[in-house]
Amino acid sequence: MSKPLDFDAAEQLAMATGDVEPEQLDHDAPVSLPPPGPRYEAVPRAASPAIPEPEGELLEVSVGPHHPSTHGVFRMNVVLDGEKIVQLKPVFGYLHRNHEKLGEQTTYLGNMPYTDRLDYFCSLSNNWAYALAVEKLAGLKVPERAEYIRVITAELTRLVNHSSLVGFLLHDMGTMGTPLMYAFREREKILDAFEALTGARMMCNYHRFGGCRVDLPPGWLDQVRTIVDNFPRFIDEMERLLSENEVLIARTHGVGVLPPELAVNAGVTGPSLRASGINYDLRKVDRYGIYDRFQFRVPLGEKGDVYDRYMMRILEMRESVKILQQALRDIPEGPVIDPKVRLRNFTPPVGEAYGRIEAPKGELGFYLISDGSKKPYRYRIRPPSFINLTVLEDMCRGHTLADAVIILGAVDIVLGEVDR
Amino acid sequence: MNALDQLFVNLKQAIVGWFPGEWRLGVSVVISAAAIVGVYAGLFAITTWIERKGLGRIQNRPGPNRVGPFGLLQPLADGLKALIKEDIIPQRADRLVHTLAPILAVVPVILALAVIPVGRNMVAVDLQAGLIFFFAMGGVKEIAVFMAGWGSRNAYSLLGSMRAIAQMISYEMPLVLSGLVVAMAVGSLSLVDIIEAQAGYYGGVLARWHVFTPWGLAGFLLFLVAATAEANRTPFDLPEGESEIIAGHMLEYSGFKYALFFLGEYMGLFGMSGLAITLFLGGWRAPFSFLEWIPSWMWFFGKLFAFIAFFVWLRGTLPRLRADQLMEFAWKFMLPMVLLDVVALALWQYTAHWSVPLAGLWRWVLSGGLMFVAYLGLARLISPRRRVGPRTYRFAE
Amino acid sequence: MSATFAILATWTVLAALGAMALRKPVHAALSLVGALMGVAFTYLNLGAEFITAVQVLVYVGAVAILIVFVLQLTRGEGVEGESLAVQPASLGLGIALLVTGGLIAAVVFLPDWRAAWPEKGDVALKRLGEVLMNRYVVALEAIGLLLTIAMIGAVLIALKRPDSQPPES
Amino acid sequence: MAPLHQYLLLSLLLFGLGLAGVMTRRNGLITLMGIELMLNAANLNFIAFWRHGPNPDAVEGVLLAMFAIGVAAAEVAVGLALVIAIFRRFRTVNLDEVQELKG
Repeated sequence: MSKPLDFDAAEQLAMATGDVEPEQLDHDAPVSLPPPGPRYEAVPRAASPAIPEPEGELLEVSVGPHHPSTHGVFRMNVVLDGEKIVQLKPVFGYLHRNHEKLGEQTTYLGNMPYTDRLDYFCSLSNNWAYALAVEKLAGLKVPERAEYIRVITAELTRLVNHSSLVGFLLHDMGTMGTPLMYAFREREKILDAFEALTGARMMCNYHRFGGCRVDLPPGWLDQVRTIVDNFPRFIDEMERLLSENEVLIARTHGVGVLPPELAVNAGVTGPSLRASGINYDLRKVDRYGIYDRFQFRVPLGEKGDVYDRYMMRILEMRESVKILQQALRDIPEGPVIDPKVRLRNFTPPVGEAYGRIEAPKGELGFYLISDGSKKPYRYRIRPPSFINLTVLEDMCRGHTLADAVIILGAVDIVLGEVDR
Repeated sequence: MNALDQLFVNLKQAIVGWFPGEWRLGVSVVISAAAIVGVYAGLFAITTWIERKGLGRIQNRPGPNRVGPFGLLQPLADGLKALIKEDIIPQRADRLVHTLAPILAVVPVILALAVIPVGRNMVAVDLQAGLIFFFAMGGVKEIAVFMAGWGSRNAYSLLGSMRAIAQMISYEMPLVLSGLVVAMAVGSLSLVDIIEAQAGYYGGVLARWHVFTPWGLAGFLLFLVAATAEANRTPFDLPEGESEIIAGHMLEYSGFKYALFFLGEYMGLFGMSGLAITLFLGGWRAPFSFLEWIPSWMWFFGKLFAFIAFFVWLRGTLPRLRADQLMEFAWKFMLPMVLLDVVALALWQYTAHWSVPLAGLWRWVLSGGLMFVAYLGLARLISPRRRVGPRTYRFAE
Repeated sequence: MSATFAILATWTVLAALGAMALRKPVHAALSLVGALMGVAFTYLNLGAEFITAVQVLVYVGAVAILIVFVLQLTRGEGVEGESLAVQPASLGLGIALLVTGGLIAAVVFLPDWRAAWPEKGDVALKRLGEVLMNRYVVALEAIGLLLTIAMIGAVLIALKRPDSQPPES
Repeated sequence: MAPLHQYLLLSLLLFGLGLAGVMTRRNGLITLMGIELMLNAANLNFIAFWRHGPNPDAVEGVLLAMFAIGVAAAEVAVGLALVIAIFRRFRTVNLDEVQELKG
């Protein structure tokens, strides 16, 4: 620890500089509760069952770190009895970049580009979650137009993520990349829009505390409208190709079932949780941003297997298109950033804040403690990929190695976020 | 026309004729062997290009387009790369077994290709038991796969080779049996005789291929599925399932040895396609009587390219099955279907001399109906949908 | 002695020697494959191409594969120790040598084996089939039955029983 | 084609090697392989006698070889199943160590 935490001193300092008013420290504000539903009691995680007497000898295989289907440098130490998995131990950290410590060494603004690199498929969602945390910390208000832009970019990101995920999942099943290439064709169009807006295709670095960096370029909304209007056609195409495919059904039905109790207890979020039938979507729960203005539904699975997780992605893409159409219709004119925010010398008041959004992979949260200086005192991320990965062994045990690959594929991880 | 048809036969005879009497047999053998190796190796090069281009078209991308016009010289570049790449033998590998495996993967396949007639009078070896010989050589390939997997001393390799062998053994049964159905119908195991039996035309137009009979159609489809599995093509490409066991038994190979495995794989594919053509699609015969002017070898290779295109299409479209589903499919669907196909053939032959009105139609109904009903029943039995049923999704507002 | 036969015989005997003498069971099994292939090509040399194909199909394609599969299943990789089935080793070898020597002597010293019978053409497969389906149909069916029984028996023997526990020692 | 007695000698050598293997090796699998070699030697005899026999129409040699191959296949299946069962029970395939007769 570099220096002792002295809230009082820091708070006084912040108030003396006149940056914020004290009542904006709203970290004690009530958070909305999860919707009513079955109450899930915390049960201790079952100990790994004893390995049964094997047919032959147990075979220990190290899947990764340079295995083609671990989605990056990730390793699974798998113990196989024949082809059946009796034990699976995920090993990660190959891509560890000291992200959280880096965040504590840079200014609040300087940390924004780093968040792009977390889940590099969804940089705009990361930006938003971080901006939300800082805004909560400093009590900033976001202009209306900026909120709309945020929703549009975040939902476009969701489209990018989900369509690519379906492609990758099918690639793991051995389709030689055909669905992946179809997904990438759509992704390219969206990335073109991102490039027009932010100047970068993947590392967008666009959202700011109190709004967005720049206003939309002329014609951008029309460009996005075209993409969004054509997107359902792509989803239909994908579904015609895949959803009824005998082989896909055979491979995914009943594979990697995640029971709802386990999902809740392990803190799984996002499509994986909803595939297990639990109605928990932060867009509905927190209603952060302006999500309460849009009409959309949250799809829920019934079995919690890989097929449900696949279908969640497809159905969520359809809902995202609905949100996008509404947002594109309603977006007002106006400023895109609160002119009072001093981004360069940004100094939030002493306090702590946790900002979370429904990222495409699940609940992405940023937790910040400010000691009133220009750098966060503590900077912590709740990465959805990492936490969703913790149930990997429970889902894989008893299945074959080939199933483990698609179960991992359906969890949807990006190693940049898992290892940080 | 006839000169073009017999061009290669006459050419070979002319060359053989230059040599003194006692040399002629040897020269003839050498020419045939060189022709088989050369033609099929050339076909291998073209096929890799077709495959990559075709997959590219299916996936909205251009495919190879840098080396030569339309990327046509890509196989050459690939071959050169394979030749000059370092040949790595893992330290703990069994050197002899590891080195012999790729050779053994290619040799039996070439031997098997020798019995397939590629045109009128164009067959390297006309064995009496050509069909059985072909299947026997397919069996030798399994040893090569085992040697590659075991000799590399790698868990993935071993796993992959065991998978591959289990798959090949399981699908050998329906493959051999569906081939033997044709042998039963023809009454000969010689591939030349089998093509001979498909001479003539229905109504003077449509060729009398076996595929145009109910048992032949069923046999052809079953053979095609089994051949896909035997040649390790999608959706049965588990032995080299890239996303699961990387390259299976070929994992520890590099450079030219790896290329040899691929040569073996593709030649196996040509062999399987060639056999399917010979057994069910009339070999080198034209489909319609008015197309007879096209040389016979062109017909054979035309059909072969059609098969290659079909396999490329499959590869670009279908996901891969899982090992246990693959086995289930082989034993619960393929095997009973093939056995029933024997019955269908018996019905067809038994009713050959019926003298009831509409006898032809009745034969079709009997023989084809049997296969169709069996298909419906068995397909329902193994369909994954029977087990899971349709899914409905709830939506929370 | 023709050159072809000399090569084939040397190959077959060396491979068979390897199959019996190599220490690692997998090497022995692969060597056995070589010996079986050698025998198959000897059949071809004798003009029995159908039997050649059947030999390769059954022995190389099925029997050898089955053996290597069981080798993998039982992990029979260990190098053998000194203990032998017949003690001492020389006794077993002696018996084998005695039997082989006696038979070789019989072949060499009985002149009948060298009688020059007329050459003949290959057997027609059709005729083989006819004989098989007429005169020897009972034997054929018996073989089929035997194979079925053997298959069912093998599955039953190899089936894992839940109560089978290794004995306490 | 070589004279008959050369084939017989080759077959005898194979038989002797198989016998020696069965006698001296203690690995159950190698014993099975020795038996296979002996069966092959017998088959070689059948074919050699058929080829060199006086009756040009006889096919019995080939038939006998076929039947022998069929029987050998059955024998291998059962033998290997036994090896697996023995391995399950005793965790070894060495015939020496399998000396219990009870259960």
